[in-house]
Amino acid sequence: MSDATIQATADSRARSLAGDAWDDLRRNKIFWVSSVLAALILLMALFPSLFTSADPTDCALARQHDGPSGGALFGFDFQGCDVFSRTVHGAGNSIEVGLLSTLLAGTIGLFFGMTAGYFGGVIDAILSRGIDIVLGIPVLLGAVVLSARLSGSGDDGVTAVTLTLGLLTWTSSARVMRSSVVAAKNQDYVAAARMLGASPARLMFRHILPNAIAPFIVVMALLLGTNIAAEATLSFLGVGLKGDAMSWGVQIAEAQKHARVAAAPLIWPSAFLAATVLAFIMLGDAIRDAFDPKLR
Amino acid sequence: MTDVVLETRDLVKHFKGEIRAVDGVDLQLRRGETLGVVGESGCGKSTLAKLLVGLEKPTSGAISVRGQDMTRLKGGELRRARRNIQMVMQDPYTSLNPRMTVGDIIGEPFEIHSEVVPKGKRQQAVQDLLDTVGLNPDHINRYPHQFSGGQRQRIGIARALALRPEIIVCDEPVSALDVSIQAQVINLLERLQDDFGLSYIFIAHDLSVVRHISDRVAVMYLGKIVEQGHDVAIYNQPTHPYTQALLSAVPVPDPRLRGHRKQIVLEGDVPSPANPPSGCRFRTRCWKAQHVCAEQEPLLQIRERSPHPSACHFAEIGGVLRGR
Amino acid sequence: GCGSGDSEDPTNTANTVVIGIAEPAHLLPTDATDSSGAQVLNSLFYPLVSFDAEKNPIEVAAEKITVTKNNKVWTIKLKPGFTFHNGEPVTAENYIDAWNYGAYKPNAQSGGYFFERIAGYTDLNPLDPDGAGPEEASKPTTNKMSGLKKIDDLTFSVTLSAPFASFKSVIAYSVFYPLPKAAFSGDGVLAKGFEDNIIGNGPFKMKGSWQHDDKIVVEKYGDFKGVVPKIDGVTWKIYQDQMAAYADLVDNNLDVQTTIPTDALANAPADLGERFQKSENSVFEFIGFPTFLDQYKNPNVRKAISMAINREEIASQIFLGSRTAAKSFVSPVVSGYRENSCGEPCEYNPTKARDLYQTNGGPDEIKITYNVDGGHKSWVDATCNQIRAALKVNCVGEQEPKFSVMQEKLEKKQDIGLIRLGWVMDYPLMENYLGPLYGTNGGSNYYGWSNNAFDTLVKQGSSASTPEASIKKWQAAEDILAEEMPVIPLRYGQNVYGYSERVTNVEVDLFSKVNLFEIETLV
Amino acid sequence: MTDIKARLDVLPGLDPRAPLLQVNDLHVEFRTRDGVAKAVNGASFWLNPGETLAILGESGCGKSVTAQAIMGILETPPGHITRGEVRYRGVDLLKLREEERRRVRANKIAMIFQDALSALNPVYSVGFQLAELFRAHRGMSRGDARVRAIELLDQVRIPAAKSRVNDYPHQFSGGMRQRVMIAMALALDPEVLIADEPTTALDVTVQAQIMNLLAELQRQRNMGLVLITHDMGVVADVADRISVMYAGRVVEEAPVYDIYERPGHPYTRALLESIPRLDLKGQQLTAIRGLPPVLTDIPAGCAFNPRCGYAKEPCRQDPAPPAYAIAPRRTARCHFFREVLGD
Amino acid sequence: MFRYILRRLLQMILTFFGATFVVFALMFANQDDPIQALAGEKPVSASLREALTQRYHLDEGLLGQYWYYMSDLLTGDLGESISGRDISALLKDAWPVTVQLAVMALVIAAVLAVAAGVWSAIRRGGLFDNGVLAFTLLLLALPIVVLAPVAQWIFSLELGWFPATASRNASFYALLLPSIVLATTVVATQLRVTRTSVAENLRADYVRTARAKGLAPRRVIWVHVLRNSLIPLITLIGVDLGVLMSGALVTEWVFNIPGVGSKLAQGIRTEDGPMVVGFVSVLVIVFLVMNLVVDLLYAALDPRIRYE
Ligand SMILES: Nc1ncnc2c1ncn2[C@@H]1O[C@H](COP(=O)(O)OP(=O)(O)OP(=O)(O)O)[C@@H](O)[C@H]1O
Ligand SMILES: Nc1ncnc2c1ncn2[C@@H]1O[C@H](COP(=O)(O)OP(=O)(O)OP(=O)(O)O)[C@@H](O)[C@H]1O
Ligand SMILES: [Mg+2]
Ligand SMILES: [Mg+2]
Repeated sequence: MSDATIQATADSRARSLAGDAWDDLRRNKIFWVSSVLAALILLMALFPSLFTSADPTDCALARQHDGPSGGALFGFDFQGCDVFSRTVHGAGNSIEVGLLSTLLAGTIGLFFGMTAGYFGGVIDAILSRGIDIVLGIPVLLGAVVLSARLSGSGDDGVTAVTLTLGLLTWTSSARVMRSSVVAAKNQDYVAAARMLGASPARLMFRHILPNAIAPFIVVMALLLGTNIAAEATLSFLGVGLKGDAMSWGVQIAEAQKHARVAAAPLIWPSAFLAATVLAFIMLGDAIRDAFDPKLR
Repeated sequence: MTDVVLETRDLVKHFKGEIRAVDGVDLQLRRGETLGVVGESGCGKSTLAKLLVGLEKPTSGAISVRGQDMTRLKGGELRRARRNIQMVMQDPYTSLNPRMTVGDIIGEPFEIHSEVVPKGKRQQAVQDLLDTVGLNPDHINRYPHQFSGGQRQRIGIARALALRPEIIVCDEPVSALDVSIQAQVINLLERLQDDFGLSYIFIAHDLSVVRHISDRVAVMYLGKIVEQGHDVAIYNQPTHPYTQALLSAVPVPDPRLRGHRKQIVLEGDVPSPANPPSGCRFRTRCWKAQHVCAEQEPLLQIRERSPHPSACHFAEIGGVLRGR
Repeated sequence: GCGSGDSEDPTNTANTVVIGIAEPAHLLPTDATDSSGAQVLNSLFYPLVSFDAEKNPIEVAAEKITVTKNNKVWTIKLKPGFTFHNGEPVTAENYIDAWNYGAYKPNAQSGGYFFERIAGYTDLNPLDPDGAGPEEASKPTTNKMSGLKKIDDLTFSVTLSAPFASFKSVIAYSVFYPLPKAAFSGDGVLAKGFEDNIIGNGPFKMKGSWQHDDKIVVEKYGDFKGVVPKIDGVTWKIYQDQMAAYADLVDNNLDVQTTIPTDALANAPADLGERFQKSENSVFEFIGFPTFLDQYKNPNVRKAISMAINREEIASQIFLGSRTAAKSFVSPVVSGYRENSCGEPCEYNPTKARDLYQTNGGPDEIKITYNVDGGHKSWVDATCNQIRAALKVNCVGEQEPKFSVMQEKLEKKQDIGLIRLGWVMDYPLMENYLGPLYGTNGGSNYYGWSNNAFDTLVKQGSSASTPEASIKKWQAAEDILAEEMPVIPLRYGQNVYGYSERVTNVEVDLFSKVNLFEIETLV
Repeated sequence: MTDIKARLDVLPGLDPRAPLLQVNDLHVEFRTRDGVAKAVNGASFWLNPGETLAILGESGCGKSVTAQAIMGILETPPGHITRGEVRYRGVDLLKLREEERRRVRANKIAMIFQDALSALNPVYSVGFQLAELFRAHRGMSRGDARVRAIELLDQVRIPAAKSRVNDYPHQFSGGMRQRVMIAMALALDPEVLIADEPTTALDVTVQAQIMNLLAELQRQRNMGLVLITHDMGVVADVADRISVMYAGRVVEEAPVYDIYERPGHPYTRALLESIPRLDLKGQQLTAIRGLPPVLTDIPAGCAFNPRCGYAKEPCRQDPAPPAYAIAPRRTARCHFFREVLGD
Repeated sequence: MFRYILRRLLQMILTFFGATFVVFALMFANQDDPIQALAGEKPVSASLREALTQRYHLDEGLLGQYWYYMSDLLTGDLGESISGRDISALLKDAWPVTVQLAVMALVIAAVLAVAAGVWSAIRRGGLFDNGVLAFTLLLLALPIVVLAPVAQWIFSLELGWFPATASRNASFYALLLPSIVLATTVVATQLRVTRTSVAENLRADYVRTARAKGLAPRRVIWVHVLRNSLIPLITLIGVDLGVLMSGALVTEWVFNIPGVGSKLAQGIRTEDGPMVVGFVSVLVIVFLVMNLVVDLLYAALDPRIRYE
């Protein structure tokens, strides 16, 4: 069989937007760079011992703020713990908090934004005012309540922080989503699909959503970063992770106190955080572009 | 009459309570027939089309498709009924989802009405449709922006055809196309009509195209039909002043006639549909207007000097100069 | 903004100083139990007694304080000629009214418990018989304590419900300040707005009202008859957070910060140089054992854990020398303190600790619970790291959001682990470090330790005829603690304070208060 | 008038005797991820003052792109002008600095866009968008510019212009929006007006008004008009000469009478045959068979050869047919123009 | 339009009650022992505990407490915080400085977001764009707990450009550094949203028209593109203002600003239901008004949007 026929058969098989997007992504360098970065970070979150053999809990005040030595690439922190090892072991909780809370916030924001934008009228009014109510709840209050309620059930703070951020930070994404859905739903192609007898779910998910989601993706990628960092602020306020749970946020909140004496323990977890956010922002941009056939 | 597939009675659509986009339209469409609709831009043609296919809810009046009152149907019944009446939208580009491949766009009707074509045969069906409308079946994986205007228009037609409806409402399907593609599309529509016994409502600005394709023509002005009749009657013996003005303005593709045509130039602006003139709506721009026109609304009916229905108190066959 | 406070930049006004505090919870003396409130009151009021260098009470506003043989009836004679800032003369009634107001239950004064030694206190504070149960507490029958009697305009007597030899030290505390007649709008009813415009009998008077969350400005009271301070006024500048105060101190916007936060200590010597100082205070920090739990019932386990902790290392590395290692159960600031009364169990000895721990079967995991809002994480983590290294068992710092949650868990005798605790004395007596903390009914005995012999000794000490005799008994009680180790003494606090280039002669006393009579400006 | 206008007249190399507008061998390509789309492949035409040149051609053959290239508003990237020149009175605009180029726009050469709905900024009143021109190019005051804007709206027959000048585009009907666009293009008295399908989507009465208006203004100002359109009727009505484009090339150029009489290129001929005619009612229209070329892969030789009835071997080979002068002022790019003319 | 505003105002009342109830319920859920919380680590005598419990109805259930609160509120009395201060006085003290701080921060963030967002949208993928991205990442990676003290240290103490702290009556200048710090919490998102939206609008047809009109590139961007791109930014700003008011906690601490954030935190810490609800009530009103303003701004920016 010649190349040409293979080409022809391959070409005539129906492809979908997702498939095309994937084809496109596969050829996108930025996509690969960012996903390799993201994969590394995920791997680090799941299997920290692949990256370091040093015990993050092996700390001695005698080594306080010592410089890099041996296995301790980034030196030691205030407690005399290995900064590198703690950064690697902290990835798990940070990524968990960041990803899950963003996922939760994204889901809620998507649902509220889409429903409010699509149905409009009374439903829109109710949901929009609901957003206002949620906006009125101070994040600290949510964190305090959840961390107190959940600490009974043996939570080391990860669930509480995740839930707090997930439940309280979706409002801007909901509003952004709502306005782009409103814009998309008045398009002719939506009317065309309705004319064919498409169900509301179909209109929403096949037609409106793909065309309205781009700004939402931008907001989400940033929310991931903001939420990972927010964990640091919550830890600083004492409603973050508990006990000896490790995370970049805890590290940053601790290290900032001694920043003027030793900057390395602050810089490294921050750098990892920045790399994570960068990976997801680039990933978000690449995916968004891939799903825009006009850019192809 | 059994062969009437579509009928409206006193169809009215008001936007926001005041804009009278469609204001009392009665029309009938028979099986295998093409009804051309012409009129000034903004007179309510697209709104009428949307009402017919159920994209807008009428403020009042009835639409029946094969005796079934569309305005009363709900949910699943309505969706099934909709299969029978489809539309080709005015703007081919905006009516195609930019994030779907052409295959998905044309295949969507099959997915919605999954009983029409079994799953395994859908791709074939889509390719057949592409072939029918004269597009390369290999192009199913392309996106709308990769096609030319005429091709996009044909994608819209293929989608409308997918469910084998009896009626297709075409809202200016050829206005953005060059003449040769326009010719292709019209040929296609006519062939499909012959093959499948389709009925068309054909909305267009280009009167020569309307004349070519239509069996009957309705002329709209400001939400109302002002004149209706067979194509020959309308084109050769228009009795409503607006129709006469409209026809006089048609450019003729023959440079030799330049400057030899008598054009009726309509003075004044189109009145706002939010605040239409009393009585006859055309009277503000009509050279024949009299007192009675402001007081009494002329009905669309056969008149003394008009062998076909015309909504003018002074309807008469005028000597409009026609080319060729 | 408007008003006088706005136009005037306190730092530029000659001969006044700016001292940083937190927002006081209250300024009414009987309600002001926090250190910020006490600081401000210290400038507005003149106490009956204060302490000399040996921590012995000496009369100040009082001319003479005498007591009956049985240590029960105390007679207080005031110095004549003193007036409140509104001109009212200070009389015995001003004390009686103020104290009665403070003790009366419906007034809900947080310092009310200080009066509980005075006869008649219980009449003003009938207790709900069934606690949280459905029965309502009976209403107080009177709002006057029977133990307070006016003798003449400048003399009154205080009858205690039980003998107490050191009562004179107690009344140095700020809840025992007098209030002028103007404070009350009726019998026992506080005048509206008085708290924001306190009228005292001290060297300074309020200038304008209390500007909540912002500042309290006081200026010299011209008619003051006591020792006259060298400065003309104080601006008590209120900070939400002590790090902000520190920044202002470095920036010379603040003249005195009495407690430099730990996070700034590393830089303070460099930032402030000579103006960074230390002095002793009464803070005592320790870890309590939940003695109701089986695994901590054995005193040897408790000693083993104590020996695993290197107090000096933490004091120098974590607290950067702002604390000192504690090896006794009372603070060095009280008389009767003995160095290292704890003995070997308070010496760092990891090998011995491990042996002792293993032979006595200590638990596999040690938790140290602390309230997260108090900035304890660093030292708890360090302590745990030491314990982990020494005992080879896991040790984690367990956070609770608030102190009250820890309390609640202790009350319910839940598995809470070791708890971090601290103590600041109310008056400079050894007893203040013993009774409340380890007495069977001690107000701060959260860990349920109880020892009859100890209780008796403390009580005997309190009712002994002379302070020396008291101390003997109390030291005996302390020895029992060393034997039993219900808590692990960790550290004594120090005032680590700093001041600006504008001031000199800055002293900070045992109670972390700036000595306003000594401080001077350089302008 | 003002110094800006004055400065324009001293453009280096300005030659009052040269043709008003001359496009020579223009090439434009779009560099996309799918390859290079050659939208314009050597288009050439010229325009004299007071003349109307109609550009005809299949949709997608590069008419709008050519217009944009002349205006210098091609989106770069992806669009690139790779070769050719655009001379305004002898001055090659492509070689001017952007600053000078900008002053030519609207002042000398103005354009009416294909889609008036999206070509007007939805968030500014039409008055603002008109007045902006006078304020930016003539340095007029706000009030003066507004007065001029109202005059212009009057001129393009917007009724009650004074009261509508503050309305927003969406408050105008399609025809009115199109007229606003025209007003905008005419505002600074340009010497060349490029009208890209100015009347598509308008009904014939409005179309007639607009075409009359344009003709009148053209007469008054001796303005050159490039009219891009699909409507053969309109072309027959107003054009002096016609350029027919196919796949980015001008395949035939001739005075209007000649073309309608005797087309010289098979494509032109096919176009004319596609027009619906009364006598053909009930019959199929003659459409051109086959598909327009894919721009990333234009056939070798004459781009029209796969769809052409006359095509023979030479048509399928490069180079493409040259512009044969088939009559005075008339060219066609077809090797077999004689046969075509003769038929 | 008028009826629309009226309707929104009516919705506001309901929302107000909803929000106060939700927050009240949360505070109630958070309530362990407000009396102890107030006293810190000091022991609370039984007598004091009883007296305070009665005074603040702490022994009532959620609905009971809410009822007391609301019935006071409806008579115009915001009540007393558990620490004994008049809540209306607390609000009066804390709000002005917070509003000033938040508005300044918002203006700074928006100006920066627009300037940098527009510029990097024009030069997509260029040096400036990547620089802005790096800057964004830096802001994201340095949470406010790091940024605020570091900024204070560098700009106030080391360089001496700004006063180290502000206060309730701080001048515009003294609030400048705190508001810049606060602005960093929202600027990253605003910036990237602006960038996306501008990049999209740059491709619009009317931009081509504007260029064809011979307008200067600057005018094309700032007049024609920007206004069309502002809607998503405005959406965010509506949300952000509130976030800046209630979330300024760390900034307020570091710069010693006795504003809403620190008061809220204090109320939450001390389980002071009435005080927190008092602050949140005002906050919710601010939100509601702000979102109404945002919706009206939509209409002002885009004449196609009409409310009826
Ligand atoms: N959703 C709507 N809301 C308000 N008014 C509307 C709406 N849709 C259409 N209109 C108005 O109704 C009238 C008829 O519009 P319609 O689109 O039906 O005209 P048309 O005849 O199709 O015009 P054209 O030839 O320009 O397409 C117009 O005045 C229009 O402004
Ligand atoms: N931004 C772009 N990117 C890629 N290709 C483009 C772009 N703009 C235009 N093209 C291609 O250039 C070719 C010429 O487009 P142009 O708009 O000039 O056609 P036209 O002759 O004006 O057609 P119509 O009559 O439909 O308006 C088209 O095939 C189009 O696909
Ligand atoms: Mg229409
Ligand atoms: Mg075009």
